[in-house]
Amino acid sequence: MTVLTAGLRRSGLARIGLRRWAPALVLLLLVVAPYSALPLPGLLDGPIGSPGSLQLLALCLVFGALATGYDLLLGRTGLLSFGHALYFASGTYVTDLLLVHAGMNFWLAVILGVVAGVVLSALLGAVSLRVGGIGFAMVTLAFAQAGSILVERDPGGLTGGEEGLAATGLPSWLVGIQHTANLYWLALAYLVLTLGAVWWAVRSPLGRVWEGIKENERRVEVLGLRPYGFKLVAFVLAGTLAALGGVVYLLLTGGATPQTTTSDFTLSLLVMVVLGGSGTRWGPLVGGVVYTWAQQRLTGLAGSGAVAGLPSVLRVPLSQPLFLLGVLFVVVVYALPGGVAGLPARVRLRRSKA
Amino acid sequence: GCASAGTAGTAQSSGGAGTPVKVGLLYSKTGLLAAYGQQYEQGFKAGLAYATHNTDKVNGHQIQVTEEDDTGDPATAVADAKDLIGKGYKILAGTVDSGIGLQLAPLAAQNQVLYIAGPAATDALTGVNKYTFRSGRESYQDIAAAGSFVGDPSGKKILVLAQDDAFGQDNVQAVQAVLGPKGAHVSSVLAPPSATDLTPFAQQVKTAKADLVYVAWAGSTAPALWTALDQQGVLGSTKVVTGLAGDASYPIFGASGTKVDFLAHYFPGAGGGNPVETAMINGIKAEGGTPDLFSPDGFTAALMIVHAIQASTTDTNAMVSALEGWSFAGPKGQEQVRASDHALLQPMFQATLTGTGASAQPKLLATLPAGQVAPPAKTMAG
Amino acid sequence: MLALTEVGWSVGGAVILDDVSLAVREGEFLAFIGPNGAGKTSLFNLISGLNPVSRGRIALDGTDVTRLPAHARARRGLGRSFQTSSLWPGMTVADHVRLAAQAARGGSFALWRKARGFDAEVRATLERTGLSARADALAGSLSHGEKRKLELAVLLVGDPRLMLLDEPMAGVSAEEVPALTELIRSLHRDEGRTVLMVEHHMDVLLGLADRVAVMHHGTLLALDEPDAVMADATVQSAYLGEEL
Amino acid sequence: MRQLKVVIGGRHILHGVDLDVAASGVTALLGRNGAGKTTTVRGILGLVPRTGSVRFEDAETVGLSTHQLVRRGIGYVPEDRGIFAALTVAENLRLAERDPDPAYDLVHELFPELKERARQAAGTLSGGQQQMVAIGRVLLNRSNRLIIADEPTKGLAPRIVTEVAVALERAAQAVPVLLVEQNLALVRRLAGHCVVLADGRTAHAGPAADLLADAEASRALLGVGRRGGDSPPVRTTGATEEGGRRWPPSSCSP
Amino acid sequence: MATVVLLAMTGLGLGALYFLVASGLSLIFGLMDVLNFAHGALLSIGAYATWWAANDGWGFPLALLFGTAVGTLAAVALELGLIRPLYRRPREQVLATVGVGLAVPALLSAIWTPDAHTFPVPSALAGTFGLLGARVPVNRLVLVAAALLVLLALKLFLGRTRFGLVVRAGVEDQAMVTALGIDVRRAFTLVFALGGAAAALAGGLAGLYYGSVDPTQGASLLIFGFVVVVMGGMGSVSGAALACVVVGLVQQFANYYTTAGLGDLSVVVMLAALLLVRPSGLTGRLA
Ligand SMILES: Nc1ncnc2c1ncn2[C@@H]1O[C@H](COP(=O)(O)OP(=O)(O)OP(=O)(O)O)[C@@H](O)[C@H]1O
Ligand SMILES: Nc1ncnc2c1ncn2[C@@H]1O[C@H](COP(=O)(O)OP(=O)(O)OP(=O)(O)O)[C@@H](O)[C@H]1O
Ligand SMILES: [Mg+2]
Ligand SMILES: [Mg+2]
Repeated sequence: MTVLTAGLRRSGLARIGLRRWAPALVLLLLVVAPYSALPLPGLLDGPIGSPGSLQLLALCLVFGALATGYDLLLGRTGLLSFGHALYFASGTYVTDLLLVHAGMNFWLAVILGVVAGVVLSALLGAVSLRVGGIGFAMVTLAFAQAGSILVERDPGGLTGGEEGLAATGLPSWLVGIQHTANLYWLALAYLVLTLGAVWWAVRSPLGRVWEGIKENERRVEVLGLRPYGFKLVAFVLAGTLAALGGVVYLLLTGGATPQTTTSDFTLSLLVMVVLGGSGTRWGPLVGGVVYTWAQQRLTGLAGSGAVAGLPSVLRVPLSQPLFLLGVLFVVVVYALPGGVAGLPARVRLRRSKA
Repeated sequence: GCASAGTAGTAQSSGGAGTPVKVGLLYSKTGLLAAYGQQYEQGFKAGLAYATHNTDKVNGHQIQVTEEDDTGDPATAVADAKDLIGKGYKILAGTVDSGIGLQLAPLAAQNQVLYIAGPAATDALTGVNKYTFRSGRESYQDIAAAGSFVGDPSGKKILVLAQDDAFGQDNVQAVQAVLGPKGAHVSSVLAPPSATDLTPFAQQVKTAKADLVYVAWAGSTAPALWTALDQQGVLGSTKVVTGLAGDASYPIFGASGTKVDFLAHYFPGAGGGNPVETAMINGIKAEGGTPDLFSPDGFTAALMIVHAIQASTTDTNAMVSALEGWSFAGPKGQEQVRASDHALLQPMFQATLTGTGASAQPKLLATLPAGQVAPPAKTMAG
Repeated sequence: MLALTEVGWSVGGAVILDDVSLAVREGEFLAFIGPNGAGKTSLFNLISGLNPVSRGRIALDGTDVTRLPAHARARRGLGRSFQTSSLWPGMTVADHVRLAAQAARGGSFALWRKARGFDAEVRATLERTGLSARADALAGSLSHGEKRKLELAVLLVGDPRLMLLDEPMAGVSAEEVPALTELIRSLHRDEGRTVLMVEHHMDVLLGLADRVAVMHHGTLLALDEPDAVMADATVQSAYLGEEL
Repeated sequence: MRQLKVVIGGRHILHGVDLDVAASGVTALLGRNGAGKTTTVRGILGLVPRTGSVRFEDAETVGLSTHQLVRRGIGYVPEDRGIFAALTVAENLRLAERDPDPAYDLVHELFPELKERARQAAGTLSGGQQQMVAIGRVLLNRSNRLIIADEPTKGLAPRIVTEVAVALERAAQAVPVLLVEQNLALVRRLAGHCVVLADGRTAHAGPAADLLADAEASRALLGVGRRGGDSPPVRTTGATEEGGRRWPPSSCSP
Repeated sequence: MATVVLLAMTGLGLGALYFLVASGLSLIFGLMDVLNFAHGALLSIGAYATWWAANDGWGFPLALLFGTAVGTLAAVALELGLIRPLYRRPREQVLATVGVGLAVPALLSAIWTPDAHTFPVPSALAGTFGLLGARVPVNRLVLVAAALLVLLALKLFLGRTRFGLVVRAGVEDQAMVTALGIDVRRAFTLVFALGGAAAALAGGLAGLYYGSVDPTQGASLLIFGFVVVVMGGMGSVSGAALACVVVGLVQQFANYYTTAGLGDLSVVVMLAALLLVRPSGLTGRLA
């Protein structure tokens, strides 16, 4: 209130301007990225606008958005769900199944895929939210495992089991290497939508109730608010965003794969969120992008000539991307409390101390 | 610099004399299937050296091979493939994992690049589209080879023991399709893929009293399965057939190895020492590698690529035409790319293990000619 | 306004409250005293709906609310504070009050609205409870006494007609007790709210309460005018003990 | 000889507090809400990062970790009671045992409730009962050489307050006690010395009786204090002008 | 009949394996509130160490001892290096264990390839014995015996020493425990080491059970470990034991008698149903 406004005034208009416009600027840069032939050696394996780079960037954006949506549960409402993969996968698989087996119109399939996510998250959320804490985590895990087992079992040869199901009947502007930019813009649009939805919700009165639930649910109840309904809204919103993400992912990779239904997938979302900084505005996004980038690019590093030339004590572990990824987490967790998003504040703190 | 959207770095290959031809090799360098990936890669290098007479050049075009690690993850594989295709690669090869192969095949058709799948065994890759070929065997050929052990299948009871997943179900169906029409009674015992205790299933197999048990098993529970089969007295009382995997798997059978009959896609020496096989084995060993189960898949892929490049360096359709119907001497013997659906017709083998534990070695029993184990022809999908 | 008929509560076989009957008139100030563990807080928990009653009925404004959950009772104008401060440690003081205001005024699902708002109310409430200077502090970093005041502020802004105060004075510094007493008095006397209050500070209670309820071992021992209660010999020996 | 001197400057909450705990008897630490009393005692125990010097029995203790310091013989009743909610009452007490022969008889005599409820989860106790556990944990160890009690009587029924006062008085005959308290009647009865904090600074130190007897001084130090920022102090209204001084005493009983 | 006997016996064996996995997990989760995702890694370390020693010709009991010791050391290193500095940040603790859970199997497969290695099973444990017409593998008995021993040891540890109390209190309010003059860190390290020892022991015995070791074994057992820990009521060791028996039997019977092999599904459905009916698990103390 009073103290806050005073603080803002002091920090100077110039910085406010920069703060406010920086996201717009970044967005603009992201929109025009496909036109750029600028190489980012080390970061990307080719110029920004090349199909390979765009594909990687698009994956990063999708996971950044997914993590942001997941954090709606974890960081904003304090709900630890181990079953988020299910809603993502429902978007992917339902759309894919409708396209492949029913030969359905593309847009209709997409819409039904998202609707499946809404319905599923509403139904299962309504049940899971009857228990709290670690119980909630385990019930969501149980549902997701059931989904995962179902997909792997390949009922009636529908899902393709462990081999996955390549999509067919995609519109021509989404297939082919020359259209990678379209996929990229799609991913970007999904990200913007997710960020917008999450911020909007968090900054609305609803967001404050979520915060209250996160910190002390019983106390919220005594104020006359029923936490269950608020939590369900968060759950369905997150589930819907995840299903939408699943659809975008389907288009991006051209098929559904059972890996995305597993608890490991949810776990990686959790890691992204904490990596970036749970409950912060940009943290989950940054975490998702960094994680995805590292996962894709560390394979390049692990297989690179630089590693091959090392003595075997170093070479053997370094040639395993998962090892690098694991160590990277540990280091980040250790060195960056509060995630990447907490970094600027820490730097500022250190500077002010000095 | 600027470019039209999403095309930066896309090389327009000119195809002029002396321009290099770029080949992308996708396989698991790390992850669960890394060992198979390595066999494939070593075979590929040896094949390339063999087919180009150690020059790595075809008609003056240098062949540049770029290797990418798909880590067993389809998303990574697709990203890598798009990256390569974007950079102007017209030829992709590889992958051990059927799931990845099935995701890469549509990419090949969409972008009109040549794709030669690796050891991925799923029948679904056969006839999937015009641009997709395979350099290895498919499940059907395994099963046909297994069926050869019963002699005349008419009236025989055949039991398939497999995991209840796509791979296992495919195997059951294939056995039914291969041996059913010949009068065999085919039944199955399917265990959940995640089941860790296989004793009850072994017991179920035992009580079924089949004439032939065909075991189609993948994954880390294989040692437990063989122990259970042995403990419950299945081995020895029934003829048990399974596919022979890589040399790391020989000790898995423990003492029971000698009681099992194997169908083999390949093991060193299966080709009977034909000149191509000898060249492959020597080539791999010269580079410090070990010839194994999937060496021929890599080797054959290199042969096919070189053959395709001889037809054209840029025109994918010309490459496809050159490969369709091509018949050649491979490490396993005489092989042929069937024109109608791109199945790779090849001989298969019957083998047995001699010695137990670490000293177990396969021994060739019989060679099944390509025609005897050929999958039924499909029509090309796209 | 509030009526309890033969209310009882037991957990795991132990009877904690037994047969409590009580009627509170609109605008009344009822104080609860009793030894530690007598069941005062437990009774508040039953009235506010945090724990389900085992026996008996609770009626609010003539309607039976026995089976209603806590949030539904709160919407009927019942508000309470906690003996052990129960706050949102990661939220600022101002946000506490704002959330409570929002809960009381509705519109929590109003996605189209900004979460800010209620500024005037928040400011006034903080002023009233002496917390203005701490508006932007996180609740977790408050001192004990400040937390007690915040408890009260959260309750106040909800504008409940029936207030349950559980030891609001415990740990408030001696010098501030009078001001706080005054505040509670005005809530009752000037604003006409019905107040139920547990407090061990006798002198504070005596100046405020219309009636005093004495609880002991989960039962209602006496319910009478303050003076009469204080004169009671049992209360003397069991609760007050000798003078310091 | 027990000389305790504290200078703490953690997070600008305390801007240098000096305080001596008398070698015997009760030393009271007074001050209004937010003055820094709790932070001071937590600083002594090393529960908050602090700088400065804390001497206990002539040895510097700032470098010691809390458990080492406590093992030298400090009993602590924390302000928020610090009970372990998921553990039973008996387990809570058992954790606090440091003596080979813990004084359960004393504790059970003072708080018979705790004996009856030994197997109840401490989190389900009433507020006052929890406070009893917190005090009981300290009284369990006869070997204490300093007791620090942060508002030990808060939330206790008047009769129990008196009993705690007696217990503290008895304890103080053998061990020095540092007592944070809002109940001035209790302070008057127990405390030999007192220290008043305001705004994280020592505002006054001296014999307790002198301070409480001097109406002017006690109003200035305990009645109307200024605190952080420039917010106006909460006004004490006319009706209760003298509340600070008059409060609990005689009106407790008719 | 023989089938039912066989299913029951092997189901018990499976339950014993789950209990061995869950015991350490339950100890650490119940006392320290850390959902230890590195438990699978510790299990794998124990399994590989046992395998390595057994291959070296040490004899099975000695090899198992060695494997357990190595796992314990790894757990201590993990606690001192990663968990301890993060006491105040529980969520990060979990994340750090996730990192370790990723890195260790990758490291194992870098050193020993991702393939399964056969485990040298001593011939005394390789056979079967007849029971009511069923041929029950001997090693199931070893597992059940080991599980009972571990259960007993844990009960004694929790009942007879103050460590369990200290750690449970420390999780609630670490500062307060130190303020009672107790060195909470030592207790944490000890408990973590015990959890690691249990994990490593489970790893060694899992090698015996599967007849092989591979880098993913730990992770795949871990998920059932979590399930039984939660079903048993977080942190209740006897609850976990009960849940293990139930899960092992149900899984074994369901796998066998339902065509699609619904064993896993029945377990997760059971978990969900149980939690919805009894959120505190089978024996859990209600918070
Ligand atoms: N879940 C429970 N299990 C067992 N006993 C309980 C439970 N909850 C409360 N109690 C007991 O019920 C009694 C009443 O507790 P309550 O908190 O209502 O007391 P109180 O009158 O508010 O006391 P205080 O003045 O100390 O706050 C206490 O003796 C307490 O130990
Ligand atoms: N961790 C913290 N972070 C920020 N401010 C703090 C923290 N702990 C205490 N403070 C602030 O320091 C001041 C002194 O707090 P302290 O708890 O020592 O007061 P106190 O004298 O014990 O008050 P009370 O009588 O209310 O218990 C308060 O204004 C409080 O808000
Ligand atoms: Mg109470
Ligand atoms: Mg205090």
